[in-house]
Amino acid sequence: MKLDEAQKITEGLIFAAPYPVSAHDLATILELEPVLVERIIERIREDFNDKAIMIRNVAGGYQFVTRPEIAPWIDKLGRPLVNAALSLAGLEALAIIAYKQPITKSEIEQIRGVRSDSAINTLMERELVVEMGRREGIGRPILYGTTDKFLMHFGLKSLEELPSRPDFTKLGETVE
Amino acid sequence: MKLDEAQKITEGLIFAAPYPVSAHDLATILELEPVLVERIIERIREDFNDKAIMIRNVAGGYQFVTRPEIAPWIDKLGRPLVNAALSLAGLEALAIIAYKQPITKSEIEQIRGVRSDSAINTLMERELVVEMGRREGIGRPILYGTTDKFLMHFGLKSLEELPSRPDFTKLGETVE
Amino acid sequence: MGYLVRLEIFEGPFDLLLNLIERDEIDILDIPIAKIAQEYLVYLKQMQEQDLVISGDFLVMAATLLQIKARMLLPHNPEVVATEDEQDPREELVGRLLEYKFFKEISTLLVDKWQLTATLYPRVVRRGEKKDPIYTNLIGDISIDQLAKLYEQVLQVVDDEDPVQKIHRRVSLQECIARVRQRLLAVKEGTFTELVTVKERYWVILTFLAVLELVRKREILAVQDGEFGEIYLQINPEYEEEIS
Repeated sequence: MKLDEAQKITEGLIFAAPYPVSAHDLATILELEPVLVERIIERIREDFNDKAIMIRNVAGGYQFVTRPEIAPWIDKLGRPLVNAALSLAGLEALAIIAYKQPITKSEIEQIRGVRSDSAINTLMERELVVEMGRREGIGRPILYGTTDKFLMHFGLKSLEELPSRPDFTKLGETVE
Repeated sequence: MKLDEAQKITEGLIFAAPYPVSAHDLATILELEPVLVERIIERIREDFNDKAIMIRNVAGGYQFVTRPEIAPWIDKLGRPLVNAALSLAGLEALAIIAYKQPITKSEIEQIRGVRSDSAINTLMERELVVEMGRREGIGRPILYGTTDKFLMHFGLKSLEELPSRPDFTKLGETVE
Repeated sequence: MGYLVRLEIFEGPFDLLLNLIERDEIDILDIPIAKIAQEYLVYLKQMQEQDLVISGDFLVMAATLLQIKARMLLPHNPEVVATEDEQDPREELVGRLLEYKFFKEISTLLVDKWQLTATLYPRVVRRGEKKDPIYTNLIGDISIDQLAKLYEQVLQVVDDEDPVQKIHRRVSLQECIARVRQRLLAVKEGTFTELVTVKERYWVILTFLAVLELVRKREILAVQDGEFGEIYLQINPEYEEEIS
């Protein structure tokens, strides 16, 4: 397959997929090396420089989105606002789950210092968080973790993109 | 507003709209004459000539779609697997179509004694049967016939290889 | 007449504590516990005066602060301090505060990220835009000969029912049983509805009787989806083996 042809197909695949497509999936369909696919995506990025849409790398895949500067115009289309803001409580719980998943409700509450049932429920309703099974042991408490929708909603490539967490266990040393 | 800017916004609007947007709607949002909007859309069409996606005028509006030539590739993306076998109704309709093609729906129904819409649809979905044009005459009903896929599946080189019906000849004798 | 001070609402005791520490520009690693405990209690008192519900979590923290304060006031044993590092009574609290502070900062980062993402519109994938499925079982195990046989069966019904005979000729139960048996042998399984090729009361009853008879003879197996549900029929594999 010629590079130009591969590029065109890649463009079409990214456009048509109902979710962000990973380089791996693209490579499988195109029967090319993932490294080559990433080079192709760079070429597409350049070719769309003067267009209203651009490629975004999110939730482990690639997706076409409109450029931020035309957002005010798109708003006029009256697309339902899916991204209603979250409460502070919801954001705190989400931040904790993102870093410490899989995590139980009582562990979240210990960090936040307050009950978090309704915060967690809201996160689940909005599909930002899901139950990931249960922890072995007394009471077999439910474990929570974040979803791909969380990554997409917040424009994250993966959880690694979040700033790394200072190690609190070493605190004893610093206090001294 | 400059033409280039209007073009970019139009591109974004067509891309992001949840339905095909009409020139009228675009004109309202952009506060431009509909005639000008149509000229802008022509420009977008040209600009996307070398891209995998193009503007289609459908249902009174414009939308971006992938080009037909890359459809086979798009098809490979996340198609669900269905393992259900063909129903008895589907098999009956298939047998009738195989032997009596080209045949209309009402002829199939006459032979089977029951409505066969869903059976025929299933066969078309599975690409075992296709529309082969229309019969001349009242209502110009659609004619159905079997596909190459049908032949391939049964390992037949052509329709002549279908097992012959012994009763065809017998039928003639008895009628006589 | 008292005056109302609008109290800031805090997410929890850590949120309040952190706010006090930041307001007073205190080093979080060296919290003057007596001072902070005092301010914390003042805030709780104000909440009480304004009839705000003070959750138990706030009270637990108050108790913790007072406990740490008491431990800090205990005279140190100079010998112990000199030889071993005695644990600072604030250590656990500071650890938890730092951890909470980190996640609070992450929440504001998430807000920033969200605001940016909200300006990037992806395409709306319409619900009708479902992908065509790939049929992994296109026809089943049926061979072309079985398909031909099935065709014979279907035609036979038609032949039997030429316009003249249709009204007068009635198929016998024995004939109907033979027909149902043959059809199921050809296709292995199907539904009752599919068997009734002519939707007339006579045919429905006759076919039903035929099915009952074949079930009784254990030639076919039948399962129904509850009352008035579809009846699923299958040729009994044992019977099939027997006759082959």
